[in-house]
Amino acid sequence: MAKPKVAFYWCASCGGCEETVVDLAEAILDVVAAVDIVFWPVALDFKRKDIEAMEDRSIAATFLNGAIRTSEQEEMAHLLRKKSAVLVAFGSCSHLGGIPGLANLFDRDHILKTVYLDAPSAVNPDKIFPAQRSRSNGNTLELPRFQSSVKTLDQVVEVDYYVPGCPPTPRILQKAVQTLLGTDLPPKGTVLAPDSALCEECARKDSKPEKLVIAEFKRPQDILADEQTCLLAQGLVCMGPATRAGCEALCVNGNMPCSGCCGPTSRVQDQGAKILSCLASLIESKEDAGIERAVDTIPDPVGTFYRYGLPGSMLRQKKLNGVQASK
Amino acid sequence: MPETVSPTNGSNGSGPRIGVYVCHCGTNIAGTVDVKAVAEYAATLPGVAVARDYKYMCSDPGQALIQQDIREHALARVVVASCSPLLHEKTFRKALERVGLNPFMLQMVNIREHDSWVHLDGKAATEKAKDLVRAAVRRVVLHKSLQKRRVPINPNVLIVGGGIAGIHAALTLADAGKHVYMVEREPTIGGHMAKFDKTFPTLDCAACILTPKMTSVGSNPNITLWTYSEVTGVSGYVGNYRIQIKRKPRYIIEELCLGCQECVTACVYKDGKTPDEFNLGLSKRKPVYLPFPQAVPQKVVIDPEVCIEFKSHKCKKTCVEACGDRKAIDFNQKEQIEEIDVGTIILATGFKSFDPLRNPYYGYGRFPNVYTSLEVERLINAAGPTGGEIVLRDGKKPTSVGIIHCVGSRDANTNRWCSKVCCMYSLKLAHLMKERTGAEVFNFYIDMRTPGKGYEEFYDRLLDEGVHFVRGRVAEVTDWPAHPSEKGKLVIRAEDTLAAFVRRIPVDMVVLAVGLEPQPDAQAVRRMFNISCSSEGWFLERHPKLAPVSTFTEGVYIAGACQGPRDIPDSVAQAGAAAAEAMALIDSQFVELEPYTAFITEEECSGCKSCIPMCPYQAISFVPEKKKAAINEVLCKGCGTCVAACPSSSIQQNFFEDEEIFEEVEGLLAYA
Amino acid sequence: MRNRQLTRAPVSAGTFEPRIVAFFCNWCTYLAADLAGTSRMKHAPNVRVVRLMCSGRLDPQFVLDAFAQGADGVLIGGCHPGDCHYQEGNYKTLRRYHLLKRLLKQMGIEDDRCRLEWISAAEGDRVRSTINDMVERVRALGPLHFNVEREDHREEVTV
Amino acid sequence: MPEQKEQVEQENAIRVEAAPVRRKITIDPITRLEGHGKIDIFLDDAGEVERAYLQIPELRGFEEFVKGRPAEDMPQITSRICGVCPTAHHMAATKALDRLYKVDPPPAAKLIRELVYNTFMAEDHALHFYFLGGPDFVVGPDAPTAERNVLGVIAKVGIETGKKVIAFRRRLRELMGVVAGKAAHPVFGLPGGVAKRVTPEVQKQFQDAAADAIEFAKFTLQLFEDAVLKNSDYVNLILSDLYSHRTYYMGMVDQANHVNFYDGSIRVVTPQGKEWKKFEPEQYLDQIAEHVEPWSYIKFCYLKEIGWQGFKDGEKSGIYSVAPLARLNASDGMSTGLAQAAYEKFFAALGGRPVHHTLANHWARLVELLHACERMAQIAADPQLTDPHVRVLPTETPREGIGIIEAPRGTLIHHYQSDEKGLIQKANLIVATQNNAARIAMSVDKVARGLIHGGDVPEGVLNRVEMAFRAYDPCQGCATHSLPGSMPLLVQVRDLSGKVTALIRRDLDGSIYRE
Repeated sequence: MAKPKVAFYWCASCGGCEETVVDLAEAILDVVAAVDIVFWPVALDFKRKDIEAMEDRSIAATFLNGAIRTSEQEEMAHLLRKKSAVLVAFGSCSHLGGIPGLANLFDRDHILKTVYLDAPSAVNPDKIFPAQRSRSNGNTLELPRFQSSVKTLDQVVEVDYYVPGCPPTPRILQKAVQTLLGTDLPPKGTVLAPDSALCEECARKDSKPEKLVIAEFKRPQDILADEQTCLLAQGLVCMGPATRAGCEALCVNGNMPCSGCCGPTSRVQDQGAKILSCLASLIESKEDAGIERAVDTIPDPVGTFYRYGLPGSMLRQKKLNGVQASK
Repeated sequence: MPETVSPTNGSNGSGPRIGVYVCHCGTNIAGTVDVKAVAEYAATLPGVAVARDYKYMCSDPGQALIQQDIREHALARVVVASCSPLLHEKTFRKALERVGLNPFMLQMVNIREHDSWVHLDGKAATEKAKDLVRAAVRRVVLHKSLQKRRVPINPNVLIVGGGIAGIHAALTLADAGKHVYMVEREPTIGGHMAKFDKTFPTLDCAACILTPKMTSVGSNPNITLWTYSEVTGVSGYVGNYRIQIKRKPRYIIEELCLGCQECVTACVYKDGKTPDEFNLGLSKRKPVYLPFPQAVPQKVVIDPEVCIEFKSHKCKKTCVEACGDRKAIDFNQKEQIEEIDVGTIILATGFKSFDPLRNPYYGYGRFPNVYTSLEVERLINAAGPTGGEIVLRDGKKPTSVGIIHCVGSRDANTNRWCSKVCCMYSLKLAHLMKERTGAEVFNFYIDMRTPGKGYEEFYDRLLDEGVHFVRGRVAEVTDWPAHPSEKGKLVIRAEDTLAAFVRRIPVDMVVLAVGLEPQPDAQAVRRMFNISCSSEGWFLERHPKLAPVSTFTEGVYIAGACQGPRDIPDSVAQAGAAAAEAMALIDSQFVELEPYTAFITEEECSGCKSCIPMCPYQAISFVPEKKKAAINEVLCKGCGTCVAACPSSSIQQNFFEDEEIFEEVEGLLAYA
Repeated sequence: MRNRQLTRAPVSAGTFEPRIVAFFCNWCTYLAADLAGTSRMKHAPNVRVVRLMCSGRLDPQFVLDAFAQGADGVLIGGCHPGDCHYQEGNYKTLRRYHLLKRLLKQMGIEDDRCRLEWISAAEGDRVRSTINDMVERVRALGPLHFNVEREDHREEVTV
Repeated sequence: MPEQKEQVEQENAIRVEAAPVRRKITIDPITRLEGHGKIDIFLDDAGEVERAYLQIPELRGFEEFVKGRPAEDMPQITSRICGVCPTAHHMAATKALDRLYKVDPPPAAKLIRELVYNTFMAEDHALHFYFLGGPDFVVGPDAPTAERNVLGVIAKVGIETGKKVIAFRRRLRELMGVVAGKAAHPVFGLPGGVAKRVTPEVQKQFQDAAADAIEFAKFTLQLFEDAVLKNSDYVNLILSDLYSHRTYYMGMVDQANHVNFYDGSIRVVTPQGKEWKKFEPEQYLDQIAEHVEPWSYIKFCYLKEIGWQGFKDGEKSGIYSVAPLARLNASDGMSTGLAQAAYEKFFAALGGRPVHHTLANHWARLVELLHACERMAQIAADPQLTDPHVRVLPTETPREGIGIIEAPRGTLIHHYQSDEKGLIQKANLIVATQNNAARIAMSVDKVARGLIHGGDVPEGVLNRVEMAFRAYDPCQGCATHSLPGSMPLLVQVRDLSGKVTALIRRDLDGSIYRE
């Protein structure tokens, strides 16, 4: 019997998810033994024509990492969806939009201006911008269009499973692969990681007081965080309570708060709203002024609560007057 | 015959079959909302098997209609679009229950109070109704079978306030064999009524009808009477309230005091130097005193503010001698805290009379012969400071009296409301004063308000008796004579709006018919008992017509003037009603609590403890063995604050689960 | 996590009528709205009320969902400070509201589109004035249309 | 944005003129490179290469969306520019934060940072040699494509060696994780130090690992010697003029002008190898400028004083190069013994400093691999490493900070300005591959000109062209902070109307298919 075909593909990502595959280390040899990798652009050569030539759903599973920002990426997503029996959103970017998703707070034109005109090191007297079509001594060159917002994979095509994390830890990936190679598949839409929050597996869980009250929040550089005590109890904004477990609290073990890369648990629709509700409820003051002072100590709620998930959040993107449809 | 919209996609739909019922409520809804259009629209919604509109859904035939459909169309969910759920949710839930459908498979849509009654534009109101119905249809699909929680009811009742309302309620309950705790902050019960001489319109003697009731309160084995005491804490829930009561020291051991008052006679003070509260300062009392002869309990009180022993510890303590081996006096008595469990509570905390100093132009406090109506009640009272002699402060009998109505009532500058009793008691006082002094009595009124059995007749009688009535609001009371004949008199200036000219009427005595106000501490009290107040500060009833003595807090009832200006008959009637409500609850033995409690799905809980500080009732605890949170359903009151705080949505609230609310919100906004 | 489908705003040429979702506490503001009804206090028909047992139940997700699904404004009604039927729920609401407002600001949602009011069961008139005032403010802001995706996606997503 | 408009109108204007009939070859994309690249080769009527372009077709705009974020989040946010060299971005950002908050980390903190950093350099260089660039030599430039990958390398050097390679990386990355929280996207960098101390146990683990790492590095250099230097074809290939450019070279050095990855001054040498400039990170804006071309999202760096003369090499052109070869060229040696020996052997074998042969990067990279391992050993041996005092709390108001680091792929610059609350107002990022961008573009053009004649595209040309820049180990992901993606390797020869006149396809089994 033929080995199941597996594909890895990347859209808008940093390549960190690919590193995870490499970080499977010895285990990668087992994976290679168990499956037939039909393509993997970072490490193997492949071509789109081969994929197009394949039977629909003939790829057992495609692990697609990276968010969607160009129509080219959307096309690939649709193609791979068509050819794959199972499509897995692999890593925070395809799962929730990822850190590049923070670009949804800005519009495309300002990004171009900032990069090519306002950068202090840029020398651009003629105000040249990369263009979809341009001419260079008589030759026409083309670039793909850089769309005005970042989308998650499931906002573009149907997704069967999600593997969370930025990047997913090798352990998470390995378990996910095992699950998918197994006989009884979890229900469609399942995130292949534990379905409780990070505190569940956090080594510092016991050190959190039952009745925590917060007068003001601290930023990591403001305090010398104790290496044993719950970071939230030390006033740091830790996303752990609103973030899916599975990473074994790596960041907390590094003595830094969880920043939420694994996204919310299955019952939660909007990770940011949930941690907001949880943290604000702990504020001490009952007066507007006092509450405002406490709130001031979280200077960037969106960047903090949606670090990895803005495109996948309920609001998805900032309302930009003019850019958002108003016709 | 109700119009039917033929069964629709609901039948072929896979989800539960839904019935939608749109109520006309006569013209209350149908007059503004196109109910037929709403029903027809509902019929097109996914899952809806049948949609109807009907004149009165809450009527028996209306309910029968629903029940019939449940059977015939195998409905699993019901949406009723009618009035506020607070009015008829119970009704329709029962209707479902009777045909074997779980009552919580119902969702009500408020298209009357929130729609037809508040919008003029029928089109907009109809659209709104459609949106609300759509939301309910989407929400109701997710409803789950829930069971109400039954908790036993403690049969004891707490009654706060020992005025006529409290007294009547207490006796009614006690006679029915319920145990009553009555808490009164004054040293005696009796309230305002005890200060009156006669009661309108029958003019029977207040003491004669009140005193027997007071004594039976004192003697009834089913009543624990705590005077000179205040409720300081309330916790728990309907059927199971825990109450803390502070008993102020009266420095008399109540069990030992016989009320013989020998200590009072024996007191080193030959006569009283302290203004007598019961007589509103019209007489003086000693440091040790009995508030008034018929006081219940018949126990004296020592006022530490003025008692020499407390000031200097050098008193001869003649009182102790007088008390002798009864040893009822205890200068070291301390404040005590009693804690009791009751199932129901009746608040009968009464009113405060308006302070006329707020209307300086009537001269109260400046002119000795300007009195409040209550002071006059004492002057007239045979047991009062003057033994019922109506004399001015200089001892003279008044030859002319002016009674000013609506002092602190119907007045934009003080209280807007009509105090309801002033007209009648002014007539009563006018009659009594004319009868006892033969003085000329002038009533200055805005409108005479005499609704009630025998009231208008009483007014007529006074007209015959030659009491003068001047229709007009009094501008001022002055002692500045404009004419020799006014010398040494108080001049009342008022526009006679019937004769249409300004009159100056010189009198010897001015009586201010002061209005009724909420008790100054009404806000604090209602917070303690977790009920609401109207904007004026009166305790708010659950429904002005259908539940006038109930409040929004189950098991807490209100009676008498704490709910609004009342006269004695009304207060007594209300007290009876409150007692009956309490009894109905007690005799049902169990209360059913809404099942809106929060619950944790254990395997989903990460044990982050975020929920624990959310609960004001300590219903959530952290289970160390499991390292997870747990909710005590009995303690949970179902506010849902912990649900909103749970960062992994592992806590949900029955009937208000996240998904149910999401569906409702999205249903409201889904574009038709 | 379910990927909620966005409902598309109708391309209505008509005049703009604000769509406001309200979350009212069962013990105060909801009753006040009932009282406004029984007292026939007419007000703007743009508000749709969702009943909660306590404003403390208000999960910020509900507010975001309302905006994401096309609401032009969100009104929250709770008991006056100190009057919470459940002792402290409204303080939790107040704290969440303050942080939520910061977040909404960053997401480009104008201040007037989200509002918290303390309205007791007796303040029917307050319901009327609050609703009328808010409807006018939101009307002045125009449609939010948060549920409509950015232009070029609508043009370009054709695969 | 008005500028954009002009751009479009310009295009339209140009498009109206009749385009001369030329042909165009597209290599899209270049595989085995982190990030996205695309080559367009234009042939004139005679079928000779008129001009070849390397295009970087994407952009993410980190400089924009970091605005408003708290400065302390930069090390974690900017590490997402590239998941292959996250530690480089993390560290550059962290160093910038030291300056931004005006705090000097305690000695132990500096040691911990440099220890993690060298560990990272070692594992990343190994990744490139065995997984990305190495196959060209280990397996061979003309070997079937399907074999020219990590699995091919394993096949060639034997499964045991393969496992050794994998084990080496795993061990180093796990150790990094212990100290930095995560190996992929670390979290330990904070202004004024690091988040966590190093325990004696961990120190011991590093000591052991470093010792083995040095052995592994030596083994790898040996492998290179056996597989490459002993093969005259390969040597000739390396030395061939096709893969040479005479440009300036840039790299970070310590006081002794020895290569330093973590800290030091920036040194620039002329095409003759003479020191031309030595400057401090704070002065980078006076020295480095970026040029914009409409046909690529990448910005091309050049030496500001010399200026932009187009894609030309030589002393008159401001174009310079970074990464391993450039670092060796720009330094006077290595600070560690074994690496110093390898350094000398390198230049001796290739005819002295500077070496202009692009393909020599692979060798230079291995010299650096050895150095990184030796530095690991040195630092791991330092008793101060376990001092619990690893952070100084900032007291100054944050304003502006610049952090420079030598990433595996070259000099990396992070520059931030913040408000008094420490929220980022402005960010400028100059990434390793940008410094090389111009030279890479030239390499591609040169190789294409050299290999394609008469419109004929000989077999293997594709990989040869790719090799021209794969040697730089360019991370286009970094270079445009762009969204990487990949497409099949396919050459299409078509006229400007877009009509395909010829097609060459490389199949997975390496066979070439033409139409």
